[in-house]
Parts: sequence; C-alpha cells; structure tokens
Amino acid sequence: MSALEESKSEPRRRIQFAFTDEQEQFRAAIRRFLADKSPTTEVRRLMATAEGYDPKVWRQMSEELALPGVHIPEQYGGAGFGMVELCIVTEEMGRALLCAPYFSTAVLAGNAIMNAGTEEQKAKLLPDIASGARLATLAITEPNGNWDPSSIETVSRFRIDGAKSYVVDGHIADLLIVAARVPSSSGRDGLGLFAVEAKDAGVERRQLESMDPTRKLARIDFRGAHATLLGELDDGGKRIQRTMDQAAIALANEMMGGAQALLDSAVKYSKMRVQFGREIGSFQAIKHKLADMLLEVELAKSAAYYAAQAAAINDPEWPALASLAKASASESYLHTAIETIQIHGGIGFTWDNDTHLWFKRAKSSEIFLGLPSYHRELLMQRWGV
Amino acid sequence: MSALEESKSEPRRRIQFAFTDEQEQFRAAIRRFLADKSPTTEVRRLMATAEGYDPKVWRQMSEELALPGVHIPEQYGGAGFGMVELCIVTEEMGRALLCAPYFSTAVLAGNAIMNAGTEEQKAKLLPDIASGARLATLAITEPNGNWDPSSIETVSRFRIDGAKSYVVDGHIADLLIVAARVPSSSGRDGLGLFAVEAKDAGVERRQLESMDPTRKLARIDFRGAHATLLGELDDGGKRIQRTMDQAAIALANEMMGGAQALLDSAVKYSKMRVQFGREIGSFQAIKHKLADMLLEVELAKSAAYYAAQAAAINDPEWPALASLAKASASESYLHTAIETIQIHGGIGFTWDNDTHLWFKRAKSSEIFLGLPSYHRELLMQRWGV
Amino acid sequence: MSTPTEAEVRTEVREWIAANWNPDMSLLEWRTKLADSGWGAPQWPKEWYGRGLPHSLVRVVQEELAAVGAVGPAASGVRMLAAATLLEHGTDAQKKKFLRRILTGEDTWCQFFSEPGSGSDLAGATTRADLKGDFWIVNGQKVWTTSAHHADHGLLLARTDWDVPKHEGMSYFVIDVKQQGVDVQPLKQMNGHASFNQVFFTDAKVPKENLVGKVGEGWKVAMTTLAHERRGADGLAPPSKKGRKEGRIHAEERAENDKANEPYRWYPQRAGRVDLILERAKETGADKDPHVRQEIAKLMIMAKSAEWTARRARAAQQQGRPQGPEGSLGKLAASHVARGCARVHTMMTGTEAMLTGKESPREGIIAEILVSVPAVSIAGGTDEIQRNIIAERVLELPKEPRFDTGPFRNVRRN
Amino acid sequence: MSTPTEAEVRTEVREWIAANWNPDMSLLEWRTKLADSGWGAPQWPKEWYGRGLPHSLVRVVQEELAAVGAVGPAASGVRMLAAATLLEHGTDAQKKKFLRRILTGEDTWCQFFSEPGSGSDLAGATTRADLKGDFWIVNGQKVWTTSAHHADHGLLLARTDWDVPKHEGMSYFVIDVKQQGVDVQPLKQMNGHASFNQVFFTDAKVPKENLVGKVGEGWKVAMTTLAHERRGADGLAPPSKKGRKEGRIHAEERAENDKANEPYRWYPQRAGRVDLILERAKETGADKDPHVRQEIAKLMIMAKSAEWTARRARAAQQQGRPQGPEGSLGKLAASHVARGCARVHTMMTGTEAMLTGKESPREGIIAEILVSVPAVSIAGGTDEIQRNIIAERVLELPKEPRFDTGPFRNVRRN
Repeated sequence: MSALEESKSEPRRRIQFAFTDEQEQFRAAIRRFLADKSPTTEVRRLMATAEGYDPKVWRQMSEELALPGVHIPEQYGGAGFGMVELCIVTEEMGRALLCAPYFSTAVLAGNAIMNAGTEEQKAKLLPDIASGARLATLAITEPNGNWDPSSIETVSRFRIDGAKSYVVDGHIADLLIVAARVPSSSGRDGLGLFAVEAKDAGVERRQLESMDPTRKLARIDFRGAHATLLGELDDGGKRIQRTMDQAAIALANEMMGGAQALLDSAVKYSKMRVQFGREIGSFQAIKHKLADMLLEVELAKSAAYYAAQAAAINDPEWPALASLAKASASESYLHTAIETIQIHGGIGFTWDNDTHLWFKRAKSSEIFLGLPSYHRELLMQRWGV
Repeated sequence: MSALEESKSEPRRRIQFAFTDEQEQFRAAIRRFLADKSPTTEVRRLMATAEGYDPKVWRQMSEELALPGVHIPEQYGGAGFGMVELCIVTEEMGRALLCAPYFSTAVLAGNAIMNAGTEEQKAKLLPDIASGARLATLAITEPNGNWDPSSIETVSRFRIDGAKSYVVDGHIADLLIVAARVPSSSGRDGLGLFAVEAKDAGVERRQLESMDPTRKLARIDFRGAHATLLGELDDGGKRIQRTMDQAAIALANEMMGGAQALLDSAVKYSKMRVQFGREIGSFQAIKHKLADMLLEVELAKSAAYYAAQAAAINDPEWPALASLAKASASESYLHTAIETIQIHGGIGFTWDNDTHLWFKRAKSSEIFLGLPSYHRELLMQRWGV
Repeated sequence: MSTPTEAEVRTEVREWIAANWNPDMSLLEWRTKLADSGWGAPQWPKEWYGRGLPHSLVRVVQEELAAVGAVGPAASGVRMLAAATLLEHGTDAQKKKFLRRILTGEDTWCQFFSEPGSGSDLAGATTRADLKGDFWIVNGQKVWTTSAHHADHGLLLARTDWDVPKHEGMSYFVIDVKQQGVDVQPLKQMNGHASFNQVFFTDAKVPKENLVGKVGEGWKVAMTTLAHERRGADGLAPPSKKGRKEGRIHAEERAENDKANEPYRWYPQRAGRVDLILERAKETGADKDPHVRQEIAKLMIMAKSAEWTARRARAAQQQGRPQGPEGSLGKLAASHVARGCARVHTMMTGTEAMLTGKESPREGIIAEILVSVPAVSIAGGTDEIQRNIIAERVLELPKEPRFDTGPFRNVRRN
Repeated sequence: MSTPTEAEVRTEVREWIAANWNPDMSLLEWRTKLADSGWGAPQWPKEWYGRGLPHSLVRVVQEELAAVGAVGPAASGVRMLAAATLLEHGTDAQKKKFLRRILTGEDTWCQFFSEPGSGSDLAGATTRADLKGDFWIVNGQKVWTTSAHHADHGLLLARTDWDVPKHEGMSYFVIDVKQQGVDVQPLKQMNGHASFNQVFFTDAKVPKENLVGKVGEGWKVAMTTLAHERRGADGLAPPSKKGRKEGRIHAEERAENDKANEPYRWYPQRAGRVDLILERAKETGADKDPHVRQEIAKLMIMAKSAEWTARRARAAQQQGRPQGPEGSLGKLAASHVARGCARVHTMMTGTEAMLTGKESPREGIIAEILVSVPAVSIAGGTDEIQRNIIAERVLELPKEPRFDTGPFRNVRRN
C-alpha cells in the first residue's frame, strides 16, 4: 500500500481516463490475492455453505490488504482512498467471484454510515468496518422489491417496525443499517438511515434461496427493534440515494470484472476447442461474436470507470452516471454470460463448467439495485430530459 | 382469371396456411406482368417524373389483369375476390417496386368506399375504381402526422375545411376520400368519410418531396370544398379504422414482397462476389447474416399472410393482427434493406445500384400508417392487455 | 395378397381388442399380446411383429385402441429409433433378438453418439471399437445420453478405422449397457437437473453379431437413426387419451411414463414459457408499463410468427409442395423466442427474479426459465450450426471449406 | 548539431513570423515563404523544406502561427499522405519535384487504391501497369477516389507482376491525373451526393522515374500511406482559429477549404448526428414517451461510452502503455451509434420522416441522416472486416484460412 499512499496527496480534479501506476499496482496485488484465495473450487465450496464466506480469508483481506476500509478516511481507521480504489476492489472481486461480505459491509454499510452518520457515529461504527471486525449491511428494499426509496414503508423513530428483503448478507451481518421513515411521512420526506444491532430481540432474519448462490440474500423482519438514527432526518432521502448511487457504481465495476473473466474464458476456450479439424475460434461465427463481446465489454467498462472517476471528484453529473453505468454493465455482463455459455456449447451448460457461476451472478446483478430499464429512466430524469 | 373464378365459390372458414393453386397462378401472372412492365429502369424513369406512374401500364393492369378491382364485388365491376388476393397483388407490386397509384386507388380509396358507402354510392363510385378509369386516394393524416383517427381536425358537413398531408398520390387522384369530423365533435365521435372531387375549386394540392420517390405524397388544403358523406355518421370512426387496418395488412404484404426481393439480391450477390479468393457467401459472416435475414423475412411474411387470411374470413382477431403484421413487416423490411446494402459493400451505397430504391421504400413504409411502436401498443390494446 | 380396406382393418382390430383387452392385465402381458398379434406396430412387416399395413391405415388401429382406452406398445425414449434403425439395417438375428422386447417394453434403449470432443462435429467421434476374436472391444467416452442409467441396450457409434476419412471409419453397434466396462454417470446441468449421462467405456465388449450394417458404414446407419429422431415418433400409438384409466395396466403405464419423462421436466422452461407471458403481465402489473408493453409485443409477435411459420411449412408439405425454408428455421426462431422470454420474464418479475425455489414466483418456474433458457440455442445443434444449415442447404450458399478431410488419424482434434 | 530548446524555437519562429506574415499577401506567396523557410513543416528534414525539429516542438511553431492568425501550409485532402509516403519511400528527385508544391498548395493529390473488384480485399487490385520503354502503361479502374476531378497527381497502386502472390506483385506510382487516358467520373451515392469519383485508366502513362519504392513493393509502400491515413493529419498546422481573419489570404484559404471540404458535407449525417438527439426529443415531444425515453437512453449510453472508450485509448497511448483494445473498437462502435441514431431519429420524428428536402424537419438534415447512415458500416472497412481485425489482432484468435495464396494469376477473383 505504500505506493498508493503517495497518490492520496494528489487531489484529482479531472476525470482520469487511465489508472495511475499506483492504482495498477494495487489492482495487481488484489488480483494475486484473489487468484490464490478464491479459485472456483473455493467459490463452489463456499456457495454451498449457509454463511457463504470464509472468515479466514475475510480476516486476511482485512489485515493484509485493508480492503474493507479502502474508501474510509484514515481518522476512522480506513486507508483513506476513494471511489476509484473501491471500484478497483469490487472489479477484481467480481472477476474472481469472491464469496465474501464485502459489498454488504464495505460498499453498502460503509458508505451509508459515511453519508449519514454524525462525527461521533462515524467514529464509533466505521473503525470496526474498516478493520473487518464486524460485518454489516444495508437494508433498503422491502418485500415489494422496489428500489426507489420513496416506496419505503418501514417506520422508525427509536424502535423500528417493518420488513426488509433482498438484504445482501443479511443473515450474517452484525450491524444492520436500515432505511426507514418516521411515522406518517411519505415519499422522499421523513426518510432516514438507522443503525440496528442484528442480535436485537426485535430482529428476525431468514435466509432466502437466491438464484446466485455466491451472493446470499435475507429477509429481515423488525418488530420494535432498537434503532439509532444516523445523523439528522433533514435530507435522509438524499443520503440514502447517494448510498445507492455509490453502490450502483461499485456494482457496475464488479460486474465488468465478471464480464472480463467470462470473455477471457470464452476466448481461451475458442482457441483450444477443435471441431471440423480447426479451432472453433477460426470460424467467423465465433470470431465475430467474440469481437462483438469485446466491444460491449469495453464500452460498459468505460462507463463503469468513468462513473467511478466522476463520483471520486464529486462531478455534479455523477448520480446520472451511476445509473448509466449500472444499466450498461447489466446488459453487457448478462449478454457476455449468455454468449460465453453459447461458445462453450453443451459443456457450457453443465454444472461442472464454471461459466454458470458467473452467469448467475450476471443475472442476479442485472436485477440487484434496479433493472436496466429502471436506471435508464432515472438517467433521463437526472439529465433533465 | 378463369382458374380464380372457380375458387370464389368456395367459402373459406378457416385460416389457410398455404395459398391455393389458383392463388399461386394468379401470383405468377402478376409477377410475369411486373417483370415485363416494371424493371428497375422503369422504376428509375418514373420516380423522376412528377406524376410518378405510367398511364399506359396502369391501363394494362386494369384491363388485362383487372387488378384495381380485384377485391371489389362483381356487382360493382370488380373481380370479387378478397383480402388474400389483394395482398398477393400488393406483395408482387412491392417486390417489383411498381410505380403506380394502386395502393391509393385500390387499397385505400377502394376499401374506404366499400366500408362506408351506401349501396347507391358504391354503385356510383366503385366501377370507375375497379376499371382503373379514375384514380382515387384516401386523406386521413393531417400535417401533425398522427395516424389515430381521433386526432382528425378537418371538419365537414356539406363543405369541407382543413388540411391533410402525407396523402399518397394526392397530386394525381381524381377522387379524394377524406376523413373528417362534423363541427364540434371530438375523439372517435362525429367522424366520417367524405367524397370530394379533386378538381373542386376549394381543393388545393401540393406535392411533397418524399424520401421514397417511388411513392408520391401530397398536402391537400380544403377551403369549403363540396363534400359528400359516405354512408352514415354513426360509426364513421370504426369505418375509418377498418379501412386503415385493411391498408396496414396490404402494406405489410407489399413490404414483404420488397423484403424478399432484397434478400434474393443479397443472396445472388454473395454467390457472385469474390474477395480473398472465395465467394463472399462462403464466409460465415455473410452466411449467418443471410440466414438471420431469411428467418426475419419468413417470420414477418407468416404474419402478413396470416393477417390477410384472418381479415378475409373476418376473424374477430383480425384488427389486432393488422397491427401485428404492420409492426413485424416494418422491422423486417428495414433491417433486410440495411443488411442488403451492407452485403453489397460500397457498391450498395451507390445511386446506380438498385438496393437504395427498396431501402427508401422500406424506410418510408416503416413510417407510413404508423411506426412499429405505435402498432405494437395498438396490438396490446386490441389483445385486451 | 392385396392391402385390406379401412373397414376391414377396423373390424378386424376391433374384434381383436374386444377379445383381448382388459385393463387389469399387467402391462407386459398386454404388450406381449400386441407384439405377437402385430397390432402394436401394424406398419412393421408381418414377419417382424407387424401386419404390413400402409402408414395410412395405422391411424385406424390407433383410433380403435384409443376408443377403449387401451395402452399402446412401449414407445418412449430411444427404443423406437432403435427399432427403425434395426428394421432398415439390422440382420434377421438382430431383429429377432431385439424388436419384440422393444414393443413389450422389456428392454430400454439409449443412444451413444455425442462425445465430449465431438459435439457440433458428430463425425469426429473418437470412441474406438477394436475387433479381438469374437468381440469388439470398446474404449472411450460418450455424453448427453438420456436415461443411460435405466437402459439395457445402447446404439453405439464408434471408430473402427483411423486411416480413412472421418465419415468412412465408423461402425454402428448395439452394446449391452449393463456390463462391467460401461460406467454410467449422471451429468448435472447448470439448472440443477441431471437429465443426461456421461458414459465411460473401458474394454467394454460387443459380440461380433451386434454390428449393425457393415464395418465402416456406421455414419450411414447413424443417419437413419437421426432422421427418425428429427421426424419424431414414428406413427406408433400415442398414449390413449380416452376411455377408463383405472386398472393395474394404467397404473403400470403411468409409472413407466413418469420414469421416461423425468429427464424432460424442465424442457418447457428451457423454451421460455411464452404461454405465461400475458398472464404474468397482468399478475405483476407490468401491463401498465408502456416500455414493457413494447417488449411483450415484440416477443409475442415473434412467437406467434414462429408458430405460423411452422404451420406454413406443414401446410406446404401436406400439399406435396416443396417444403420451403420454413421448416429449417423453426429451431433458430425457438432460440430467439426463448431468449426473449427470459428477458421479458425478468422485466416483469423484477426483484423477485433474484430468488429461486419454492418461495420464488410461480414456485420456482420463473427462476427455472432464467437458468434453463441458455440450453435452447445449444441442444440438438447450436444456433451457429443451424445458420450454416440454413445458409448452405436452403439459400444454397457455397459450403464452408473443409479442413477435416483425409485419413482421420491426421485430422486435428481435441 | 544539438536540438534547440523550446524557448529558442519560439523566439526564432516568432521573429520570422513578425518579419514575414502579412494577411494581404496571396496564399501562394505566403506558403512559398513557409516552405522555403522550413516553418511550414518544421518536423520534416532540413534538406526537404523542414527544420528537422522533433514532433514535440512542432506544437510551439503551431502556437506561434496561430497566435497571429497566420495560415498554415496546404494540408487538406490526400496531399499530406503523399508527402509522408514520399518522405519515407521516395527518391530525392521525387521529393524535390513534389514536396515543395504540396506545402504551397500548388498541387492537389488523390489516392487510387480501391477498385470495383477489390474493396475489402485491397490487395486483390487488378489495375495493371506494364513497362514499355521509359513509361509504365496503366490500364484498369479505380473507385472511391475523393476529389480526383480537382487532383493533379494520384497515388496509384497497380499490379506489375501476375505470377507472384497477390501482395508481392504490386507497385506504387505517382501518376499525372490530368492526362489523356485518365477519365474521371463522379460516383453518385444513394443520398444524392457525389463525393467520390470512379476513374478509368486507358493506356495512361507514368514515367519510369515516378515509381515509388521498388517494383513489387507497392503493398509495403501503400501500408505507409494507409498508416498515416489512420493516424490522421500528421501534426501539421491546423487552420488557425485565433487572430484576425480579414485580408486576401484568408479569403483565399476559405475558398480552398470550401472546395476541399465539399465531399465531406454529409459526413456528420452519416455518423447519425447524436448531438441532435436530446434537442430533437424536446422539440418533437418525444421526451414524454416512456418507450422512446428508453431508446434514447440506450443510444446515449452507447455514444457516451464510445467516446470514453476512445479517450481511454488515447490516455493509455499518452502514458506509453500498450494501447489496449480500445482504439480498434471505435469504428465498430461508430456503426452502432449511427444505426441507433437513425432508429431513434425516426421514432422521434414520426411521419415527417417520410419527407426530404427543405420542407422536411431541420431543413432535410433528418432525412439526410436516414439515407446516409448505411455508409458508416462500410466506408473505410466494413464492420465485418473490423470484427476480423479485432478478433485476429486484438483477441489473437486463429487467422481465417486463406484461399488467395500462390500466383495471383491463379487466384479466383471477380
């Protein structure tokens, strides 16, 4: 991390279209770590467990690479980097399909606390997140599956009542950050983020059977659980939305890591597989499909990178770009997954071939945080159209 | 036509998925006629004229093949066939890109009069249409370009006032059938079809510069022109819609004739053109493109044929199918045209190559009578969704 | 002897049924009667468990069997492809040994054609059969075999000569599946089902007399099997739909069907369940969303058009006209429809589509669609192979230049 | 002699400009000064109208010229490709004869590479050049030549040996366009413009000394021309944007530019005019339609992403890192964007899109988009060729097997 620390001091005011050498080194270090700790044998082992992650690897990620706090300021125990570095982490995790509560703890809960918490709350909650000591998550969506915060019905003041669903790693989180509203508020008003201890007697958690077994989901029912409001209620809706926009960007980058892994595997297989006396990659049908896949991946990757850069410098357009990147990554990742199965032929549809692991992540990520059509509409609104 | 006359006596009560031998012979006769009379040299000559058609060929079509009245009952001087035969005619004309006022006179005006006219009016107006003696057209859309009859603003009782635009062959028609509403009506109420003589002093016509020079359009301004209501006002809106639905089906079939002509030319060229020491049709890039084009054309053709059959037997679903067929044909024809240019390469973009003649017809037909998205929405409504 | 009339056949079979049918028989007992009388496969030759009737009269027999709710001969799975192949290429000894037990259902069959290394390129098979004394010794691996774990016999395509071009070096055998040396393993798919097997051959034995056709003619014989597969079941009695369904025989038949159909349970989901689209639109409220309405309409237009295209193909065939391109296009259209369904089901279902299993929409059916659809553009010939076929056979474009001619030994392979 | 510093160059050129620039000169007079002083092409060698400056200092000269609004050397069209090619492969006599008049703008150039029979397959050219005495005699046809009707000289790729493989039998010439035997015809496109020419050669003459490079090395020389074409204008002074624009010289430059740019007037429409999409959405009210909004968003996402992808490629290059795949993908992305624009413009414009010309929306611009977009996926290498390049050069997939090796005489061709 020493190379990275130098780069912190340079404030970036413009969108960068290339990663710095330090960022590339950071990426390489994570890639090496994940190649070692998260081969698909491990992914398959962990996705079949109820917890869905390996606490030892989580500890190593936290202690050796300080990943859960990469984006958390140093005064709260983090590494003090920003969105670009966070997205490098998620991209590499998406590539390796790492099974770990990173998106929930670092991306969702970490950003939520940073966006909403008072100084005191941040000082209390963030160090344990940055160090990996506690797992956390964010509960936004309710059983109706709506990603628009205005639709939240869970109510809270000092006690919280309602139901949340599709909560990532909700079954293992120690700390739940819950989006809820004060009684008799509606729409974007009266919304806030509340911290709830998972072990509270008023919290009941149930793991859901998720299509993507590498990302566990839970339903959480709150019946009078103790809740602490993070910050003020004033602009809670905005803080929730900001957290979701950051999550969309981190997810888009995670997705592009996965898409690249698939594309690489399709290219590799097409150079190796022989039919009719020649590598299938020498047939234009495969060749042109792969060229189209590369184009699609590169375009979506450019969007994901650009959005991370824009968020990092707080470019006013960044929330629009979050939607742009999420929509683009969703289409690109899923299409890449479908075509990677196709290029593998029959073997690509088997359980023993690894392609379906990424396919299911692609399918589920297309939906998570809102479908492409939802984000395209949001993009238009945010562009003022 | 003798073979055809026999088939008239057989009432068909079910959708037919194959043309009868008589229908195939009828088609062959038209195809021979058009191959002779409408080679692309003629298309190019006529599209550059103001009138846009050859009166001699029109006379031959009318006298030798009785085409303008193919769908008009015998008591009004027609051949007494129905939608299926009318659509065979338009399909062949679309294939040959015939420049003639057939769609306007036979399809639009002919059906409008049959749908709305009293016995007396039909007996007066249809024989001249069936014999080809008079040219006619239907004026529906107004300068706002809306294809929904509810949006009509032109008013009429005995005199007509308003403006119509995008009127096919409006510059040469002798008889104008005009969709208008009685004063102070709105929506679907108070609509009717009115017959107006083009030479009336209150009619001012101006040819528009159309993207597709093989189909001429006009703007017509009515200032107190004499108008005769066809039939009653009761369900004028329905009669107008019925006419437009029939037109959509005839147009869909016309479009599929054009799409097939393009596909044939693309296949032929790809077997002939050599690059890199082999026919370009031996490259999978071209091969698979052509296979996809064939699929798209066949699917849309099935829809166009099915819709014509359904209309012919007055299947209750036929208006929905009109929208289905129009939407499908629009996408298929335009895509076939784009890909046919692509397969021809640079030469396909030149004026001297014939492809652009069909491309422009495809582009303009995509829009004429309503865009695919308009018809898809209409389809859903008509299906009760 | 002249062909009997329809009335004669109807009378004769009706009388035979009246005398023999009884739903309290065992399935085997009844099917033995069907096989021995020739009424089970009336279009087969008289000498081979049939009655030599023309195809046009088979319907009459089926109607009469159906009228009383009688069960037909065993017809599920690969057994009827085996019968058709043996009737055309088998020796008398083979016909005698296998055909009767096919009709009675005593034997179950499977097909050993595809290999891990030869999927699209079936003629690239490398499973070998070497003649040692009176036995062919088989070594290699086959894959995508349905129900091999239940099968008694397998139709095996294996390479017997490596020094001739690929299509000329294969032979066709009937192999006993239940022997040491044949190891049948389930092959699990990404949707969790295990509808197929992979089968490993290690010095498995095939007696000389089980060679079907001549040595080196295996490809030709396999083409017969595949042609019948494409054509579907061969006019044999379908499960009867009318009549009483009680009695021992029906219970036995249902058990047999359940077992035979088990591998195919997810096939409707693989095809995308277009039948659920409009229902789901209303159920989810997606019918209120103008953009989703457009996507639904696009999908339904494609699905309807594909259906009508198939009917045009059938109608042309019935009229004895050249079939036209419509038939070959169906498989490609089915891929588009299935992929479109997966997309639209996702749009309509929304966040719930992240779930699977009992708690998920339609008790897991929607989830199963999403993870099954990728198979449709691969199974039975990939979309890419279909496009080649359409381009070369329908549009008559120049063939792909070949790189797998000459002695198979020298052909590049996996 | 050592390289001068930036400050030295700046001082020197500034003094030279102060002493020489005057907007009331004729264009030729000024450019003659530029050429003779070496400031017009400072990166060219000193002995050839340049000053031997490194590329990094060219910017300084451009800045100083721009600062006073001074006109640069003639740079439009093919002339700079000609100069780059001659600098690399030309004889001293050729450089002397052509380079100075390129800079002064006295000569206009064009490029004779593509033929009706060799579009994607440029090396399949069949225009022939046969040596007769002191002249090469040229026969054949070239096509897609921009501004041949204005050109003095053409860069000609012609076949001089039919008995060697295709890439080895071509030679490269400078041909005098204004001679009998060269017939330049306009080539009208489907959008009504005639931006290109087709050119017929009938016993046209090229003096021996106009051979560029050696006999048989034409392909290699042509690659230099094409590489410069892909790279775009070669760091020569762009038209200055600052400073006064009055005076005779500016009028003359504008006239020159108008003439040079005439063939490119429809190029923005060919690219689809994505810049108009959001404006038109508001103008037409299409921004109220939820389905059109989705289509607009899809298109804008693609267009923006393509722009960012191009910037990533440039950034990687600037950092001296391997360029990555981003650069080669731009052309393919541009096709998608253009086609998407045509679709969305149609949806937004509706019925008015059936019209063309002055009365139609945006005075015919929308109509021109619709009939121009089909060129974008063809011109400069079809999408299919781009996919081959991406697959083979970027993804390093196995090359397409070749059927055009061996003596060109025996290669199948049109």
